[in-house]
Amino acid sequence: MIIIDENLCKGCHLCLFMCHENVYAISSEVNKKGVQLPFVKFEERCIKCGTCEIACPDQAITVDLPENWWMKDGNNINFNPRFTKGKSGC
Amino acid sequence: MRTEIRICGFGGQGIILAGIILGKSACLFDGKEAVQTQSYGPEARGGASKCEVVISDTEVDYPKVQSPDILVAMSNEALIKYIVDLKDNGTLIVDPGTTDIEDVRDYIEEHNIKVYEAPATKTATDDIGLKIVANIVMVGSITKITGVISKEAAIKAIEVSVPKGTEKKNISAFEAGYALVE
Amino acid sequence: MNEGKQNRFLPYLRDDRLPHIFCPGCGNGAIINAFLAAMEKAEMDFDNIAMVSGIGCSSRIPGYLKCDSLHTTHGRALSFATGLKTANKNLDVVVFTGDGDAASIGGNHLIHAARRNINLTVICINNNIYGMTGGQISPTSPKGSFGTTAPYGNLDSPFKLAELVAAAGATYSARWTTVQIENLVTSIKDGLKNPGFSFIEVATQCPTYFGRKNKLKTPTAMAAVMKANTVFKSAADRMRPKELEGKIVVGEFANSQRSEFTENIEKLSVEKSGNKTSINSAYETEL
Amino acid sequence: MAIILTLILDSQKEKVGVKMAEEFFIQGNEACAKGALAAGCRFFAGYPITPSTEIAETLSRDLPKVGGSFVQMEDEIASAGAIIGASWGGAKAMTATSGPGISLMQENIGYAFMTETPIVFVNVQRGSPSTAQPTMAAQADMMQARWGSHGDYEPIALSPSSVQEFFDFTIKAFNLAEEYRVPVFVMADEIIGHMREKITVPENIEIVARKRPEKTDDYLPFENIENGTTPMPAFGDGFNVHVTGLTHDERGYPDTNTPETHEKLIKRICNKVLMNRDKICSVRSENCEDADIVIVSYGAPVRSVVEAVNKTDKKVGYIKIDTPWPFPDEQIKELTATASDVLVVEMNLGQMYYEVDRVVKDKNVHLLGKIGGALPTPDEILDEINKIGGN
Repeated sequence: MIIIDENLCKGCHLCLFMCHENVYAISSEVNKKGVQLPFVKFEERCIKCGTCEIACPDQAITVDLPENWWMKDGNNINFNPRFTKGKSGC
Repeated sequence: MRTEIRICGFGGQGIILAGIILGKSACLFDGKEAVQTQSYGPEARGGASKCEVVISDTEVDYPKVQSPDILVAMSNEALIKYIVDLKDNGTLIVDPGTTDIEDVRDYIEEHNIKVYEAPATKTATDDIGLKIVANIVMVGSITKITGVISKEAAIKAIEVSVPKGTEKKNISAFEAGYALVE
Repeated sequence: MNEGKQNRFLPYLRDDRLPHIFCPGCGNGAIINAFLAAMEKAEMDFDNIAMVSGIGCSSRIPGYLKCDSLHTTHGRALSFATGLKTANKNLDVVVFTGDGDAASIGGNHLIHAARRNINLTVICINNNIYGMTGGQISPTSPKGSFGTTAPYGNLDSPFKLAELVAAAGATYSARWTTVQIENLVTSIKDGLKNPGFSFIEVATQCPTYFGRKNKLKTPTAMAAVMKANTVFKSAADRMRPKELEGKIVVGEFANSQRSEFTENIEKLSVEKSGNKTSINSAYETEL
Repeated sequence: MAIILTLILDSQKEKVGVKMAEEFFIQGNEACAKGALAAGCRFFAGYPITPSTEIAETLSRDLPKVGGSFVQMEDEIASAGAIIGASWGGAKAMTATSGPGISLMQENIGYAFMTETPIVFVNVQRGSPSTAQPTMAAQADMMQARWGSHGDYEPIALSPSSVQEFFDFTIKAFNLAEEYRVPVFVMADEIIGHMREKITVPENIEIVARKRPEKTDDYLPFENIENGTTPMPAFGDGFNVHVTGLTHDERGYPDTNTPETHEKLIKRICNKVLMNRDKICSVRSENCEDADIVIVSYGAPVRSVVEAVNKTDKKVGYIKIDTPWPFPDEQIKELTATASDVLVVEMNLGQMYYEVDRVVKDKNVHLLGKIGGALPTPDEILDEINKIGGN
């Protein structure tokens, strides 16, 4: 499942450019912020590489798939630099 | 009483250290007050060097020397330049090896200056075997001639002011300087 | 939105400040992601990160990250970082800077920090233009490119930053673009792990100013040009200067080891006082 | 104090009795460095410049002996940056320079005021403007300490008149910096910096340590406490503080377009100094009670003033300003109450003169402003007194 956060997306469409498998397309309508949002048109093409997620400048894309290329083995749930002091409340 | 001392010569003679020793002796070991100042030229070595010390029984306010009671000249250039500031009846100590007293003879007579000759450089070279301790030899002579600091204080100050391991040589330089004049 | 399926990078951002001020398609946001991904790869502790930046679009990045951050004066980030790292060498100090910030007004600090080989990780976001002040040419603007202060085309030749910093003595120096995002992540990871001065130049797009002035109005158009002009260092080494004109050479320019600045200070402290350099001593009442 | 005594002893190689160990014959700049160490300074960043260099030289030798760090930076701008960085890193930090160096540091000085960073700047003033007289004294940077950086802020500055005061005031500068979370200037001059005098190191020196904030959910690093100082965390303490020179709210987040935010912030930064004037300002005076003429001075010229006042048979008193900034308005007003004339003696063409003039509106204010590098002599001051007249 690929989620696009409408509140964060600014409509740069770099996801379309960066995706090697052409998963995304641009919607023909503009939302209330005046952004032409991208949408996932061909999710079946997705190879779970996670490039769009990391390349999205606005942290608007979440690829909810376990095996991203940059993940370590066995650490497949959450991206996680450690918070040893637990200070940040997340 | 306020005594103003000016020591001058050329850079590298240890003029500044001589002044520091005078100041240190007076205020750390003789129970007096002292301020030492110096002039800074742009050149580090070879240029004119001047060091001034004010020694007083009470607090020293104005820290600079205006007209010294005691002028110590270790170069001829400095002697000619600074003699004119010397107080009437003041004390002039020169190193005859590096100065020519005849150049300022007129001033000395006009102003009734007491002149002492302390061949510090020659004594340092011949007696101690170290030309660089000429300044300490001069401190010995100044101590003896002027009595502005005590001999004991001077020795203590030298001990703590010179590089470690050279104390002995420096003390004997001081003693040699002290013995130079009657 | 699906519950619990929040973007992976958001927990590290000050969510009360989002969305950030960067223009649509600006590379800064992607570089934040790349940095966080690199931290993951380097197995680093986010709690131990302190960020320093100067002035410019890229220098706003630390303000969006949930860590101690020092947003300083124009060009001076590296000098602040030098003080911070020296005062507490246990911190992982990361500097975000731009091309104008690092190479123009802060050029001297850049080469001297590299010379000292102080353990900082510098991520220099090079968009070839002054974005925050509205599109003036920068010391990395290509010759002939247009900016509001170069209406007839830039007359000067640009700095090659990664090469410059490598020559100044950095133990790690690399250049990537936002298009090679995987390589960028790996490179930042290597920089973070390198116990010395690490410099990662990221060529990025500024569609708003550089793009508009240079007939590349959309982020994707800029990204496409950047991708087309990228040459890997290994290939570039075999190319003639003429062929390399207008190209972006990517790869590593330095990766070696030599003694580090704060380590040397600590060594001296141990030698002279018997103790490591004191940390947080300002809070101590007894000295 | 053991550390400091050891360091001074070490540099002087003094092997004297216990009683004597508390007294030293050292240079002003050296005394400043020792004072910094005594105050808890553990980070120094600087760039060589006459006549302040001995401070850097002394600290480069002594800081490693107490676990401190000395860094010679690439320039003065970097030095100012480094000490601000070090202060946020949890160290008491300082730099020492002279006029041209302070000019370069001004932008970062403004940053330090805006971010409320406790640091100490020592300015051993020399002939100016520009390169001018590197080895001669002046007091021509007084307004630079007040208004040097852009914007509104209230600096604290201390002017020593003796080697002992250079030691004491450096300690005081660190204490004030920590107490009010502000940069503090020590405005010395070449004469005080380079002369040697006896100093006495007291057995107990009061040191103000930085207050660490408590870890609560509602901690605000730039909290709007009336006339008060918000405790300051160090980076790495886990407060995730964002420090910026932009106009910021109490959390430290930039908010550059709201007029109220800026007004509140800047007024608070100014007020924490202004509202505590009584505690910060310090003057020393003599014979002012029934004086016809009061001489106002600070720094090295005070020494000549004292001598002149002791010599004259007229009713002349003097005020020595320890803290040129914030200017001691009330004290000056009070102490000049009986006088008809006020004479300001300073080594510039009139800087603090205008401050005095502002404060004592109804009196004749005269200036003996001497430039060129030489200290005004007691005779020159006596001449001036005679010119003014009085009984």
